[in-house]
Amino acid sequence: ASGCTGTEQESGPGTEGRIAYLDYGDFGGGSNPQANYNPYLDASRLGATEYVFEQLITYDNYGCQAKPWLATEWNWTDPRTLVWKLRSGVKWNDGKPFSADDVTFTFDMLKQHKALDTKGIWRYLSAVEATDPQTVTMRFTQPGAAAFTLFSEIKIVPKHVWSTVPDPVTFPNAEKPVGTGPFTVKAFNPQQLTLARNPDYWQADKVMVDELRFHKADGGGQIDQLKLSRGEYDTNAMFVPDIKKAYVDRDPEHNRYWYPSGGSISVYMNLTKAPFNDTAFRKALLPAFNRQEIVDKAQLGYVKPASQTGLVVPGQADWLPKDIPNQGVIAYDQAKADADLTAAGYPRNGDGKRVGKDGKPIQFSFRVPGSWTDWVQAQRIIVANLTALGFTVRAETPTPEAYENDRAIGNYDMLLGVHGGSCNMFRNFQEPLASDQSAPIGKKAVSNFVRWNDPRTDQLIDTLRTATDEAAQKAAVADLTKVMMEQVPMIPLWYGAKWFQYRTTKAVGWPNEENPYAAPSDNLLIITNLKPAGAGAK
Amino acid sequence: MAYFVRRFLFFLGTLWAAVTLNFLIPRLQPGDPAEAIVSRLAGQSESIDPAQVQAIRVMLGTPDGNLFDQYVQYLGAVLHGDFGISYTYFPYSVTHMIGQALPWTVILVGVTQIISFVVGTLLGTWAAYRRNSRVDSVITLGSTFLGTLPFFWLALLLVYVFAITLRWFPERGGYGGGSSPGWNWLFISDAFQHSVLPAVALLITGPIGWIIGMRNNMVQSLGEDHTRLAVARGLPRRRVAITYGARIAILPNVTGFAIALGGILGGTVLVETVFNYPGMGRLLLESVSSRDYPLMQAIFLFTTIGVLVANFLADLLYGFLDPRVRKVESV
Amino acid sequence: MALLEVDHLSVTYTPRDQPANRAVHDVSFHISEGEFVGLLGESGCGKSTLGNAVLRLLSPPARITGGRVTFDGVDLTTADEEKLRELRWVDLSTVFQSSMNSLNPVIRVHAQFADTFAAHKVPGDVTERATELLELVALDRRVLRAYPHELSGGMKQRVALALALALRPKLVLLDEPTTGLDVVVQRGILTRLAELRRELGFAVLFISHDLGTVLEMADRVMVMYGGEIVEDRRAADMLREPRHPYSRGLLGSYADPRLPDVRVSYIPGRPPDLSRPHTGCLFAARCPHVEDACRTTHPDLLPDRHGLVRCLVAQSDRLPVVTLGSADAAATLGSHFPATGTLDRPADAAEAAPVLTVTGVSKRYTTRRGLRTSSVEAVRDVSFALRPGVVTALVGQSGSGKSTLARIVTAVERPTSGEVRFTGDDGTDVRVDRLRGAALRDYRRHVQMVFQDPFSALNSTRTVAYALSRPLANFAGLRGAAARERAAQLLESVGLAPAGQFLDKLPHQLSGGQRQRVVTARALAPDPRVLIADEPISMLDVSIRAEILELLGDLVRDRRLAMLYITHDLLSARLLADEVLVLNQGVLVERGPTREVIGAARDEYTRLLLDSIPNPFAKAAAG
Amino acid sequence: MSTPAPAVPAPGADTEGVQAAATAVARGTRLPGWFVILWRNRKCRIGILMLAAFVLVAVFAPLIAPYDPRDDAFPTSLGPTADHWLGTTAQGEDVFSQLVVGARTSLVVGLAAGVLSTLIGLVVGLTAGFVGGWVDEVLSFLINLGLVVPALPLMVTLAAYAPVRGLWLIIIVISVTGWAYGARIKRSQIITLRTRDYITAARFAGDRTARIIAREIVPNMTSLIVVGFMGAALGAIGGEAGLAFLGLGDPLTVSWGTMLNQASLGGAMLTGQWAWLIAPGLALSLLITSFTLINFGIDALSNPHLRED
Ligand SMILES: Nc1ncnc2c1ncn2[C@@H]1O[C@H](COP(=O)(O)OP(=O)(O)OP(=O)(O)O)[C@@H](O)[C@H]1O
Ligand SMILES: Nc1ncnc2c1ncn2[C@@H]1O[C@H](COP(=O)(O)OP(=O)(O)OP(=O)(O)O)[C@@H](O)[C@H]1O
Ligand SMILES: [Mg+2]
Ligand SMILES: [Mg+2]
Repeated sequence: ASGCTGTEQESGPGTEGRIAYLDYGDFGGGSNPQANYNPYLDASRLGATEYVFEQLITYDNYGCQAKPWLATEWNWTDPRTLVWKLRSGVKWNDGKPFSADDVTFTFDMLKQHKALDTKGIWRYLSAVEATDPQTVTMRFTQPGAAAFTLFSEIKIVPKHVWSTVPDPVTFPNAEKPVGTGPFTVKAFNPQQLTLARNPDYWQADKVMVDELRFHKADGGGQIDQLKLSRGEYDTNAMFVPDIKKAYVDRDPEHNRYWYPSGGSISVYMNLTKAPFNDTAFRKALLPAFNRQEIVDKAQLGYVKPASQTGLVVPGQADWLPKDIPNQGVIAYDQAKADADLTAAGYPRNGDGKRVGKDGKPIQFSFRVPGSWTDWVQAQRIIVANLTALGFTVRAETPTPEAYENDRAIGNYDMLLGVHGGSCNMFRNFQEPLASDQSAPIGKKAVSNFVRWNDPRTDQLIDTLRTATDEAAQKAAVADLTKVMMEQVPMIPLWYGAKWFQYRTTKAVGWPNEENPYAAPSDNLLIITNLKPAGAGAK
Repeated sequence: MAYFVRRFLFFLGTLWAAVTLNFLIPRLQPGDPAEAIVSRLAGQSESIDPAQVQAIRVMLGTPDGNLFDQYVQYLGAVLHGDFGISYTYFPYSVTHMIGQALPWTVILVGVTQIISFVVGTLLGTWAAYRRNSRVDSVITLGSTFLGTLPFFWLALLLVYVFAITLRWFPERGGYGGGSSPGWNWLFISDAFQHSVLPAVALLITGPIGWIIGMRNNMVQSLGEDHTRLAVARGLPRRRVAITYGARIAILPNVTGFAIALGGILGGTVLVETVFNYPGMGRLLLESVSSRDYPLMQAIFLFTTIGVLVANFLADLLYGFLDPRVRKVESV
Repeated sequence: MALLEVDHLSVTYTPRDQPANRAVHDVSFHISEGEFVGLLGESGCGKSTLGNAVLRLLSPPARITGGRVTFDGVDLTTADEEKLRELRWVDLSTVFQSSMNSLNPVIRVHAQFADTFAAHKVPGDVTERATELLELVALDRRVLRAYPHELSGGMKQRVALALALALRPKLVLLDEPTTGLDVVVQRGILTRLAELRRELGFAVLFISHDLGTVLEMADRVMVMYGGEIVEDRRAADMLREPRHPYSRGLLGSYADPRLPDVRVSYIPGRPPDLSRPHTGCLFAARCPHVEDACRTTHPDLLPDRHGLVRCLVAQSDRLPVVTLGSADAAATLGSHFPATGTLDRPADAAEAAPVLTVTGVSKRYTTRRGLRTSSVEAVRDVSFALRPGVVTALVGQSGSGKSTLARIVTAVERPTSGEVRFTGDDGTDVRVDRLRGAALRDYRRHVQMVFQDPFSALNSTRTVAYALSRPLANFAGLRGAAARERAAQLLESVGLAPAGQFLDKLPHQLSGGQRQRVVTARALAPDPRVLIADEPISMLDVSIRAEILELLGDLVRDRRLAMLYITHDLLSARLLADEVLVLNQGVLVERGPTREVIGAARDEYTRLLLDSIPNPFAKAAAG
Repeated sequence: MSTPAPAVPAPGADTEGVQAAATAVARGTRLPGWFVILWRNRKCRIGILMLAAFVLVAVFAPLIAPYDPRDDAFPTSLGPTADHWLGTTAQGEDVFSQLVVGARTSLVVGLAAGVLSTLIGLVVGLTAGFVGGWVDEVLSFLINLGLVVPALPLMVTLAAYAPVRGLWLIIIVISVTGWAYGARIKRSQIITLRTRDYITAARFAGDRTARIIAREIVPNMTSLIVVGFMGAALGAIGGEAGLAFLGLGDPLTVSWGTMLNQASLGGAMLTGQWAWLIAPGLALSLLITSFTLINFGIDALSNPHLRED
């Protein structure tokens, strides 16, 4: 299962003033990737699917703006009905026209094969119909606003190819995958994946790159870092220690990076255990953590301290109630934490140990996966912060698997968890806080690992799920941020970073802090925004 | 006859136990493959999408029945050589994945093992032949130092010096992005270039065991009476060293070598990891870390059978090479 | 000119951690063409070292520190490797002491012949020549295709001999070529060797500590002591009248068991430590004829009555005259004791009730070799009884089942059929072959074993006191100081006095004879009623043998032990035992009072055993 | 005719000779005999000196290390300077202090895992070899299984079970996966030992099996046990580093393996921090070399041919 030999092209201007090729980083598929362009096999598909297949809309995942893509318009005719107007003139890269049949076929296929419905869209949908060749009507089982962002992630596949496939679940789509996207697969071997520009692409004029070359990486190890620093990648997305020295300084004019914030990384406390079940206790802990030190030391300053609201600031600042000071980012104040704890009924004893309501010193464990070194680093700071307050904390470092398992079944005292950060506000709050995502201790919770169980929160989340208008959504989010601030189901510390490095020697127009038109992972948006470097480049 | 039947039954028994362990070990590990896959995709700083986990769970299918039923099924499948579909490389079959990785490992590790053995044996022979001379000291001390270098570290340095700084060799992978696997010259020379550094790392650390073993055995056999008698018989020195020293000294090493060859099926995890070499070791590490049960089981099974068969053959081989044990029951 | 001339040769071992050891000191002798010279001496006196020096086969830390070896006009001490290589085997070949191990184990016999021929560019068909050579030593040509391990010890020895003669050398150096071999087999090889020498006419330097053999075979005998040659004399003269007290001592420990009156003697004491400087005669400390001058003046090897001797007393003719081989010979030499057979047996011994009765015992071993299983009937329907105060000797050639019987009697192994009964003091009767667990331990309180090999019977990591304390603790309940005191008594009872000196020693700090005594003392510790001694002296030097035998004899009589004495050495059986059982291939072929069996054997096999004993005296008497 | 113990030139074959020689050697000195033999061997002497140096460093680590190895108050990713001889890590920890303290970890792991796996191997090997019969069959079966079951997944599994990935876990994991080889060798050794006369003699003296094993047999296997221990310790030290390098170690302990892992993750190559990358590897290699050199001497203990005169 391999493509034909890719010819090595000399760098230099491509045809018609386009960039001949760009070197990209990893293309997924594990350490020994196999040709697999089935866009629904998340575990094993190759990165090429991002460029070969397209979806109805794309999202600017930074600014959380939906952009028309294969659909030019959409309309909620009622909270349970969504009507899509499809773009005309779009062709599959085998020359066949794209139509509403393809869309209904795709969604029906996902309905039939639960294994392919990786976004869980059929949790919401009840039917998808092609009203005419350019119109698709979708019906939802309940108000469907919360599902909208998911459409930006569901790739549309051609009916004329996939309807002949006996089992789309085991279909690797290895030979000449047919899609509507800007690129086609040119060559593949497990070391390199080469994509060629699709000249018949519906917005071909915007694609200024003739070829994308993806290179098998060693998972962000030293070699890749070195190659990056030597300018062998035009863009990559990996962790680089000391990026300024190691990358930017090597070619300050061209080497850039931008690390927008992702989800919040928070202290999860087991809310079924004392003293974590005491709101006053949790609230008193808010200023206990030195978020800035974690950011600087453990995260090398690449990220920002997280807001207690659960939102990602400043990206999602619009959603914040105005009365929250400092956007909800809580400053480190050990003295205040000390005083608050004492006030909450957790004084220090004669040895300086903090005691619980039962008068015994408070002891608990704090875990992070041992192989995640930056978290281990953060763990040291967190444990030091807590120890300074008189707690006896055992630092534990299990394997990631054991960690995740224990977290899911609630077998822990305190550990770290990730939540939020997406453009789907419903998911951002529902996953960590909704009681239906929880489970009794000993059973696996879906995502509410702290086991937050609060009717009001559930109600707010429900509002968020059903509200199609923005005002109502904002009101619900504002109330949810209050829950976060007042009741402290968890304590966000810092934002995970979305790694993104790029070079402007060949191409310009990458998203960055000044021009954050897309998140680094919004491949289609970026590729249609790149321009050859230098105005005069032929 | 009874003896051989018993040895063979013993062999089968070990095989069965190993196969069973291979079934149990992955299942004793905590964690669910679907979650493992999703969290690997998501990375450590992103939240996990429960829907995705659910879908993947459906894709992988829930195993039928209880552990015992699964076990019976597993045994049946193993007997048919059907190892199922890999989780990480879905929908590719385990057999396909192993088929891809095996040649790399077998060639890289096999060739370096053979070279290590040959070089080690020759150097060991030379050292024993020139015992207590400068040659001896250089060989034993030098190989001791080189042989004890942690080879993942050595590999890193090699990469840094010869691939990154000097750019003499590619820094990783089994072959370049420009060639495609096949029996063509371009690919073979490309693959060869890629194999140089890992091979060097293995070759620097490989021969020490053979050198020391050979030297010590040979010093011993050179001190035996039959060697002294050979000298008394006026045989040329070289002939004495070879037929009376090396010929006997090599015997214990041959068994060790056979077993080492059996072990190559498992690849070398560390070297393959450092060099991103597409062999069995990396496949194993990946399957373990992503809870790819079918793949893991199959790789365990391969390595286990490799070692077992090599052990068995080594016994037979030893009996063949060393006339002394042909009649004697092995321990 | 003599074929081999050794001139003031000295060899020193200089190990890095030990003091230098002058193993061979100022040795001179010569061997003429066709001459058969024997080299005699106790273990460790430097015989092999001398042999290796002659062959230039010494390996570090040994070094020739003086003198010269000239062979056929060539100075071997200075010859270069290539010259030596040409000479070796063509003119000068050897059979090693450990000839059991001197064949390359991984190549066939044929290849070892081929090797030899190739090394010296001998043309012709290897197989043919090798077959001829094997025929010389009475081996079948099939042996050529065998690997060494497929041959028996005797066959290997004969192959080594054939190999040594392959290039028709002028001198063959034989270093104890028959040690470890069965008496009967040994006899065969030596007879063949004598014939070959007559046919081929090569000279032989024959090294051995078995003086019966040496004296019987050699034209001339040299006796070594402490790295020096102390006497050099024609064999016949040596037999008639050895002139060095040491030679006399050696010969005194030897006698023909068939004679009606057998007496032996032994030389007390141990050989000198060659790493220390000595003034005077090295033998002075052990010599019964020592004079003051001996302690200060080192004697030279001087001509004396058609030979050479290194003894001041002999040189000044003050040595008493004796004739060996007669009963009174031993009288003048050190300690001595007569054979039991010559003593009056305690009247009641024969009638005393047996303590141990063996009835119709058989033992079958099943062995597996590759695919085949074969079974050996090691012991067949053997019956006998042991009585208090009586020594019963069990003799037979190697593999005849002696040790198997010992193991059955001591309940280490169970017989396939038959029974072993033990009668306790109180008259209780035990079926030994059914014992296990505590009962077995209890049985061993009464039946103990003296092991054949004193080197392996003592744990080298444990002191003498520990070894002795175990049976005391287990059987007598003695611990601590009490056990130590009893251990000391035991040591003294076996003649290791003062005991304090030995208690805290490790086995390697003891001589073979001392170890054997410790082993004996341990066997005596539980105060057993039956003692099984499995070849307790076969590993020892002649002079110590006699000492141990005397000790065992005394014990039996003093403690009224019942003893089974296992041996293939008829002389010792003759000395120690009251009655003899002869075992041939597991079957008892003859039994009776010692003197009757040995003096007038009825069974053919017993006679074969007797004939295998070298008998220099017969030769001396004849010519 | 010796039965083959594959790949291993029957260490400890001539134990009795050794003891004799050893004591003979030591006569006149107050040092134990085995030590004198070891010391006499030049390679071994170098090894002993090197190991002693490491031990000293490990013992006095807190005094030698200029800083707390986890103190990250320094500038990050420094090259060697006067204050930080080997520079600082990407987190701003002093590399030299980590190197010094890491010696401790490696030695502790080596010692503990060496002792543990030697013990397991000894107990299993001794029991199998001495008791024989079906016990032997069962234990041999276990030993064979231990030899063929892939160690890495077993390690991962074991590591996955424990909530804390402490040093002890690593030690136990390494021991549990590494005992089989030693057990096998000890078993064949004991099979040759158990038929010695002095064992039978001990039975005649009324001793019980356990005592015979402990008092008569084990002392005769010392050199084999020591060789086995050295081998196991050596494997454990390398194993810990390898595990740590793969990210399977205990991230909270400072060891050379975790240092290498962190140097690798922390971009030591990228920032050109040679010292950070080379020092732990070299230290590891020197420590292992010292063990290997000492092993030469131990081989000589059990094999007189290897004693260099
Ligand atoms: N390798 C050695 N290192 C030190 N001393 C040795 C060595 N080999 C032999 N010796 C010593 O040299 C002396 C002579 O030994 P040699 O082997 O020649 O005796 P031997 O007369 O042949 O004895 P045996 O009858 O037991 O064979 C002995 O005292 C012995 O301890
Ligand atoms: N454990 C055993 N298994 C198989 N055969 C054995 C065993 N022990 C002894 N035999 C065989 O039984 C026969 C008698 O052996 P045994 O050891 O009793 O002879 P021996 O008279 O003591 O000989 P030696 O004088 O050589 O000590 C021999 O053929 C021997 O090969
Ligand atoms: Mg000798
Ligand atoms: Mg016997």
